[in-house]
Amino acid sequence: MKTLYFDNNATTQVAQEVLDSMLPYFREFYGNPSSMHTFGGQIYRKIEEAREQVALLIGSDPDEIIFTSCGTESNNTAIMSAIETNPTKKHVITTKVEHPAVLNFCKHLSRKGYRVTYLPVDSKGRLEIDSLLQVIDDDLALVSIMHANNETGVIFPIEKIGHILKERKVVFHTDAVQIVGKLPINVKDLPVDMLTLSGHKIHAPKGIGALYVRKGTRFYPYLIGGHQENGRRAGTENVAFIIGLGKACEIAAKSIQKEVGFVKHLRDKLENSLLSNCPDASINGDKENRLPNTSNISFEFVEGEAILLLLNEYGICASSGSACTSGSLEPSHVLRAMGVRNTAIHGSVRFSLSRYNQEREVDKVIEVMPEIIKNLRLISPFGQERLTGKGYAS
Amino acid sequence: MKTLYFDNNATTQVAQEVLDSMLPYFREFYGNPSSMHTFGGQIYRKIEEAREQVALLIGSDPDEIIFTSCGTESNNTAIMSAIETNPTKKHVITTKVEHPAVLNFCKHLSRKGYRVTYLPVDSKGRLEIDSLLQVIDDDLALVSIMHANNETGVIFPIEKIGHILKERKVVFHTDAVQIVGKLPINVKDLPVDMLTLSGHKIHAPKGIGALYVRKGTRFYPYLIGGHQENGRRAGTENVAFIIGLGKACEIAAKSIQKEVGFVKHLRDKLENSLLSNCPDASINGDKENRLPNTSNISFEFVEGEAILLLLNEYGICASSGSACTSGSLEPSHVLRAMGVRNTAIHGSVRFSLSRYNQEREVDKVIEVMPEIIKNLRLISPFGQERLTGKGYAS
Amino acid sequence: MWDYTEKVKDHFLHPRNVGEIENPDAVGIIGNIVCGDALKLTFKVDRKTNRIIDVKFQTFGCASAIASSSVLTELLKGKTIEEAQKITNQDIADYLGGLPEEKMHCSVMGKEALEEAIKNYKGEKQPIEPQGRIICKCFNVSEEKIRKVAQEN
Ligand SMILES: Cc1ncc(COP(=O)(O)O)c(C=O)c1O
Ligand SMILES: Cc1ncc(COP(=O)(O)O)c(C=O)c1O
Ligand code: FES
Ligand code: FES
Repeated sequence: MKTLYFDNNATTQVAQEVLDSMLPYFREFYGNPSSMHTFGGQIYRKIEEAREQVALLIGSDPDEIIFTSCGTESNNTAIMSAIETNPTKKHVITTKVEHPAVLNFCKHLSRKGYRVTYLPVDSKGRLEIDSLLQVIDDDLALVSIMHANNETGVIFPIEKIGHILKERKVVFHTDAVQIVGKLPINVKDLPVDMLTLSGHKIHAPKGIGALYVRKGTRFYPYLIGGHQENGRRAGTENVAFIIGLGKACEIAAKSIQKEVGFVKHLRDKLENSLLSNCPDASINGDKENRLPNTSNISFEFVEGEAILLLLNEYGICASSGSACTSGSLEPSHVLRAMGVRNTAIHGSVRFSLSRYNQEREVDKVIEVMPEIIKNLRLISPFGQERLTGKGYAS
Repeated sequence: MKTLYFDNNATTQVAQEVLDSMLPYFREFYGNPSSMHTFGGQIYRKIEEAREQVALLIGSDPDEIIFTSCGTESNNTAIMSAIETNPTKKHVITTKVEHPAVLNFCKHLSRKGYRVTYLPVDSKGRLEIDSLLQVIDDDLALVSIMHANNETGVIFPIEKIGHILKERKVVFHTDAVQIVGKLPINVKDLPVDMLTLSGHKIHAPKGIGALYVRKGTRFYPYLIGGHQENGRRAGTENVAFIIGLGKACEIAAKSIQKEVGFVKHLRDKLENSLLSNCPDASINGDKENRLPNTSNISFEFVEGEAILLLLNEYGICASSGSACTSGSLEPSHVLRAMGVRNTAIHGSVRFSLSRYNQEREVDKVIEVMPEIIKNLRLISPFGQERLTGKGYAS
Repeated sequence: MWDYTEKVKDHFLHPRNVGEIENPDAVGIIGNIVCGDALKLTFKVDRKTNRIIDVKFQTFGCASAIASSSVLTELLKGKTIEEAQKITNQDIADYLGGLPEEKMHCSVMGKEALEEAIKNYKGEKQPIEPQGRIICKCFNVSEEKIRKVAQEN
């Protein structure tokens, strides 16, 4: 069965050009970039080329880029670096809707005696700048706020927040994993000190990430050992994936246009059609400020896991904020923070597209989804009540 | 020019079978193992298969294996886990000859107020168990001692040390990066609580590692975020490399025999010939307890970097403990700890072989090396004095 | 791996003027065997013209050190003592088309040996032993010297 992949916020297909760029580094040019001999040493220059490609995508200098093993490592590193370089400050501000790589790291800090403020969001997943202003204090080691949310695609006003924090000389990190490659960003205009990106969200492989650290930002490494990455990230370099990430960034810079044109067109078509053809469906998140590829829709009275499994029957891949789909049996913390009704959280489905999606794939989803929802509602007591007009509790 | 690769302790060529095993996971089976849909979910089982392959190589249970991004991360994780789970204990014991991934992490702990004891080694690089017994106390959070040294190949008596520590209920970690795949080890007989291995030393790619954590050992994750690796290592799994590491371990289990036979034969031939044909050359490290693939030879009165660059002219790759070859301009901390004379450290060259080396490659080194050393000594003032019988101070 | 220019490689692979002059007019020795590195510079001077007519070196050090020594001897040939005195380690590095930043200090040993040799020629001093704490373990460069070089560059 052909796979119809609508789960690109979870992970993406590696681009053919990316794979091609990496292949020589497994068996041909397999030397260690730290080596004295030409065979290894030449690899070092390839890594520096990749660093330039990544830098180009986000408008930074190459030496502001540190390669890491994933977005999670970049996030952990950024937060811990701010903590280590501000040893007297004990307050961290973040939001309630961050990725676990920030959220759980902050919980870890709480256990160590740090005060963490989790900023709320409104019903559309928007951050209220006021709530940030109210909690800024002199004890602040770091503010970490994501650029775009992985579940809803909602974009936070990082530029505005950055200006506020810059004025107050507070270290500011943003998790930009979901926005990089989807919308143009440029750290020249973005007053952030550190920025996280991850390869497997932009058609590079899983297991490579980068952290941008603005020149002049005090830095403390998280992985400690050898002198790799200019002493900022130890461990023998993942040469192949670094080169792949460079290539992916090069391609992304070119294909962002496609993302906001073609991909957004497909997403809108999918979304509008599902909303019109499935009753009691609604968008989660701010439609105005959203990634062009993401659509998070709640189908009331049905359960996300059930929807996903029925979609799976057609080879359609999507994801859900339903508790039943997560190992922890906790429903989406993002939708909960937005105050989405439990019945709606349960029935939430996220479609996330990429430049590799095709119109006929969208058409297929549009074709099967209304039937799936209808059938599940026939099974559901709430659906039944709804259908028979008895109403339902929330 | 053909590359004659004698730097396998630095990194290795990815095995063809390993590359083949990984390829489908970039563009075909690119799903996220955490996903609900079959497309992603099926990957999870592949990861579990790889975990079994790694476990098999070291005699552990699969669920005692955590995949990481490298040996450095495994080492950092092991040490930090012991620290986090023993919050009242402030003493760490390690050796003077560890890899920087342990050594520099211990220095980081010192800065945080921990007491670190660095055990000495003797002139042959051997650890004296007595020196360990003397410093064991009730404040001990962890002992971290490498299994085999990367520079000299010297093997430490981990089994013996483990029994001593087990009796005293001290957490024991060993960095086994250099021994895994070269000599058989089995955690059933090895009383260690945690053990580090790294992919790129055993013909898997750079950028994947594993940490063995014995069942019952209290554990605290180092990368914090999602629930991957059973909550023990966050970050989307490096699926391709995990599968590659599994394959590499499967192959290693079979080829260890070759290592102790064929590879040792080549190493011994190389070593014996160089020692006979180059005056004033000597082995660094205990010949009795040494990896079968490693030979660290000091050529007096000449400089390692110069030797490496001349070898490089023939495509021969090796490495040196000379300060001039390291970014930090510090000579090898391992050879220094052994009390090797400075002139000998300067002229140290490490040859490290693998199952892919061939007899005629060894013959080539044997052919060119005496001439290289002779020519460099002609340039060297000390060499001159030596040659002209004027003698030299030491 | 160091990024060496073709010039460095050339002078490393084919060092000029290797050896030791018999009955030299000047000897400059820098470094000692305990710390590891050394350069011995010997030259002959035409007493009438005050020009260096023959010069040889022996170096125990890295490729940069060997190439720097080789270039130094080339630069010295035919120069008067006064001209020779003006040669800096930057001149040596420039002649080589540059050295990696971390390797700049390797050209210092040449300059130091030259200074020692000139002092020796003038009868001011028997060479050997730089003063100050040795901070570069691979290389017998004194702290004082490094500061001086850092200012010059
Ligand atoms: C003994 C030892 N430990 C740890 C490491 C670090 O492994 P990695 O480069 O995968 O971080 C190495 C090699 O680099 C090593 O030789
Ligand atoms: C917003 C966000 N941050 C961080 C991450 C973590 O990245 P990685 O899986 O590369 O660790 C992800 C995705 O998993 C993400 O969506
Ligand atoms: S109903 Fe079974 S996990 Fe939610
Ligand atoms: S002699 Fe140049 S770095 Fe040692």
